[in-house]
Amino acid sequence: MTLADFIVTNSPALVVAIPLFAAFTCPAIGRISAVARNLWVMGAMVVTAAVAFILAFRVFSTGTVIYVFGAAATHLAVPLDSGGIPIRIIFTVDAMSAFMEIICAIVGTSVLLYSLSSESKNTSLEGYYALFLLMITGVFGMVSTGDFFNFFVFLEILSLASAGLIAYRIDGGLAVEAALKYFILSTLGAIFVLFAIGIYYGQYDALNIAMIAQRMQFTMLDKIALVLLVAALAMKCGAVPMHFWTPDAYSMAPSSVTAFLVVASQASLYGLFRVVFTMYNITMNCVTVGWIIIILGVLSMVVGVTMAIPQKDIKRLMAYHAVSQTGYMLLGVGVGLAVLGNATLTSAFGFMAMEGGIFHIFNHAMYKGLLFLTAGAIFYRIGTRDLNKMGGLGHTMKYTMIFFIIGALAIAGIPPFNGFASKLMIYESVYLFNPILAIIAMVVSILTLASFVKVFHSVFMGPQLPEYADVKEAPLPMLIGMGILAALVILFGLFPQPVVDMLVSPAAHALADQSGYIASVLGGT
Amino acid sequence: MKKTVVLIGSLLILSVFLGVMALTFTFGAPKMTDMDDYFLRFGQEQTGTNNQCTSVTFDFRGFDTLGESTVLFCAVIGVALIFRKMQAGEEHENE
Amino acid sequence: MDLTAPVLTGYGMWAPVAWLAAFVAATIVVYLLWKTGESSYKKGTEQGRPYLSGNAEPEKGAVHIRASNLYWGFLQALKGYYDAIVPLHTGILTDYMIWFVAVTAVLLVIVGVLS
Amino acid sequence: MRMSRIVRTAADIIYPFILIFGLYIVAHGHLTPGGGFQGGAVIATGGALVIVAYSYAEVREWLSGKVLMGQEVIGLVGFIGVALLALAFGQVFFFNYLNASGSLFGIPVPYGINAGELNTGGFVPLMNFSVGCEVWGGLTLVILYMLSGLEKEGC
Amino acid sequence: MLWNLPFITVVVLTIIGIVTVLLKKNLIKILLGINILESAVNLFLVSLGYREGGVAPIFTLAPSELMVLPTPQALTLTSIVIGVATSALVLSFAMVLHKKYGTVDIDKIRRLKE
Repeated sequence: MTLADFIVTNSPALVVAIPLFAAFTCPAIGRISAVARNLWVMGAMVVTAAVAFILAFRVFSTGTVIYVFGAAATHLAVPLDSGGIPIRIIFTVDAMSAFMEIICAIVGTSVLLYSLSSESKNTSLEGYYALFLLMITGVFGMVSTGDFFNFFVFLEILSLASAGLIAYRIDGGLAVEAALKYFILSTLGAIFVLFAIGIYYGQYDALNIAMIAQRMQFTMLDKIALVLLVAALAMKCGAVPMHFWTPDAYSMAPSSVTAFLVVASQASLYGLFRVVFTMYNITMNCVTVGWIIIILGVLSMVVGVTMAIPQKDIKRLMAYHAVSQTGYMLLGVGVGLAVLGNATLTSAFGFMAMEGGIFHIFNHAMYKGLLFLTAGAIFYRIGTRDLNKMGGLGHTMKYTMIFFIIGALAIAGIPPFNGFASKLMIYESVYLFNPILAIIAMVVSILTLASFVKVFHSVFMGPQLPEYADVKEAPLPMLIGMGILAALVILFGLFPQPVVDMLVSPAAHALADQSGYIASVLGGT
Repeated sequence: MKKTVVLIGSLLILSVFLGVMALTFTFGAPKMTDMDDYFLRFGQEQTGTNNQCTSVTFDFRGFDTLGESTVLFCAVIGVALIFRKMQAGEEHENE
Repeated sequence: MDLTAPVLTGYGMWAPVAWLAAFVAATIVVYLLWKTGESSYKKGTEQGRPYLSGNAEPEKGAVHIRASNLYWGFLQALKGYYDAIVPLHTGILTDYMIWFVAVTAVLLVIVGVLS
Repeated sequence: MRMSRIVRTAADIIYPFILIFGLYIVAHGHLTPGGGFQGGAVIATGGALVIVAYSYAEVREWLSGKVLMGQEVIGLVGFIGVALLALAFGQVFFFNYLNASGSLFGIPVPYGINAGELNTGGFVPLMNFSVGCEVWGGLTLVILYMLSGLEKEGC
Repeated sequence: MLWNLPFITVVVLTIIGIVTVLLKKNLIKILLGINILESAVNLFLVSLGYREGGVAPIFTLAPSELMVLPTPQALTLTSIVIGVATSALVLSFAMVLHKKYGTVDIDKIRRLKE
């Protein structure tokens, strides 16, 4: 068996195993030298991203890929003597998972490249990189696992690694306070998730998502489990009114970590969609749950953007915008869920809404990561996050300003950047569903533009202030990390249709197609 | 005041629904046991361990155990980062 | 695969490349119109300097408008809303957890009883 | 501060037994109740006993964090390495390639109640040992780091 | 109802844990509440797997062939270790906060707000 076959066959396992192994050995490698550690971490990240792309290509070309851990063959989900039940942990990578893995690979690579120089002056960096790789592992595992308890384990890995990294700069206790709030809330959410897992296990004696979905009857216990999961995962992805940890954690974490925390919160969003779409598809009352998600999304949009406008701290402002953008995804996919039971409405605008929401996940990861990285570059150079103290940086940090303009126009939904395409899909499909929601979404987009005009003016515009006369441009690796994301923002803004055809539409169909998911694991049903 | 009302109300609702959950399950008689019967019947031959808990933990669901050790590793590294000896000026993102 | 195919949103369409071409064309037209006007601007004369009704020009740092001075009117117009929404973000962890548990309870009622 | 001579002597005497007991639990994880985590936790408890009996400063003289971190890394790398070896053998990740192979831990076990044979279990005993090593190092390391934080706090 | 006593205990423990988490102001007590919640979940999982008259699923000199379900015990093992890791991290956070802020009262740890 050649190496290529080996990698292609075992890609679902390698995409988790490589960063795990690199993270485990990182403290030992860090003893040797800093250069060896950086090369080791960066090489592991690049290899992981390559394997993830191979896996995604395989999924998008040949359909859902399953990987059974410890079985005699990788695709032997159901042992012959087991009477048609899956007994082992199964990775089920369908188009939606591959979509999320592409996001995680791109953002992880560019953010790690950025942090090579932005964190270069700190102590015990091997722990930092180990936790960073463990975050990446957690996201990969969450989006590609097909086993619910395994999902919980990766959720906990993600929570602990994120908490440790948020508290990385003690910062007089502020960072530790933010990490504490994030971590206790996510522990509470994880306990709820474990309760739901116990309920499923007690009813159906199954932990596999496909098996639970096949045996789902939507009894009272299933309703309780659904509520626990929806509340916990919506809290993890920062939906109003459970968003309070978001500004604290995003503003106090190191900027590279913050840019990846966006992807981490979207992994919980993926979990939410996976639960409502794959486990309870139309067995539940789609309209009620869809409206719950829509209301959460609208609240997130409005409260997030209105709280962002009076902020004084640049990263806190961007964190509130992250809350507001999460609302768009919840709105789009919630509309798709609310009309799931109705075939005509689904074909009329339901799929378009879902595609808009899923495409917005991709775009949001790109431009929000870019904005956080630019904020980090500014903070790295001038040492303050207070907008009132900034001004006139456009004279010295020209590339950072250009990247910031790209990100700001993209998040505000200005053509021809990628934010506009997904927001347009959301507006028009949601308008057919309920005009008021579409109008709210447009108003929120306008407020986003206003808020970023404020940031742009107060940071880059104006005369060169005397205290920042000798500020230099950000170092090259940071610029490269930002440049990758900025190039993707422009690229997906200019050519949205191929992306929608190749990535987004298969993801939406895979999400809505419950029987296909079950059949891919349990065989033809 | 408002906070206590919200608190008591939500606690009552939670206890009611959890009580429904507690009374729906019947202790000592699981509804479906096919997966665990498979473990008990074939676990010895397939993993060679008498202790079926260990066979489930390390063989059938070994990947969970790897994640669990990873969680412990995360905690250790996190504690090490918290209590590390920081050099001057490291506490801010500023160069 | 056609790279420049428009996104059909079921209601309209969005073709970024065509939009960009139109944008560039409009820019060229505007530039030509602007070129046709004759320029009466003379460098280094009084025209270059700002006229602050006879007052002396303040130095650079003073003219920069700080961030908190922006959108003052917006915040004043929505004062009631902000007075309601900002105090909710008390930095107390207990309140955050109460919000979480309360939302869970409300969703339990909505999903468990009403549907 | 260090405790009295009685406590220190008792800790010295008890620690080897705790060690042996923990190693027993780890080694028989696939036959009797217990396993890597339980045994590692037991051994870490013995370490905590020694750290409490002697003072932190005294313990840091013989025991450095590097050793324990290396121990934990060795345990984790052994765990994932045992699992990755299956890929090297052309099998699936986490495939129990040692079971019923006749080699180490390779005696096949038929279904039914038996007296228990230590040389069975495939790679499960190896994983037990590596996990025990990791938990031993990790929990002791957590205690040491917390004590170092207390030292810096000066209380 | 006596045969459902473990599940009722789970509910009681859960309510106790949530009340502890939401009403106590001391960070250490909040952590204890979270630990109570975790033990409630563990008890829930284990009691889900109990089979009437079953013995522990270990074939070494087992008294009978009727055994309880092994999976919940594996899940409980995992969640116990995760709980240990959680406690360690939160305790170290509490120590650092006590060093920096001089308090572990959750009402006073509120420098990040609005």
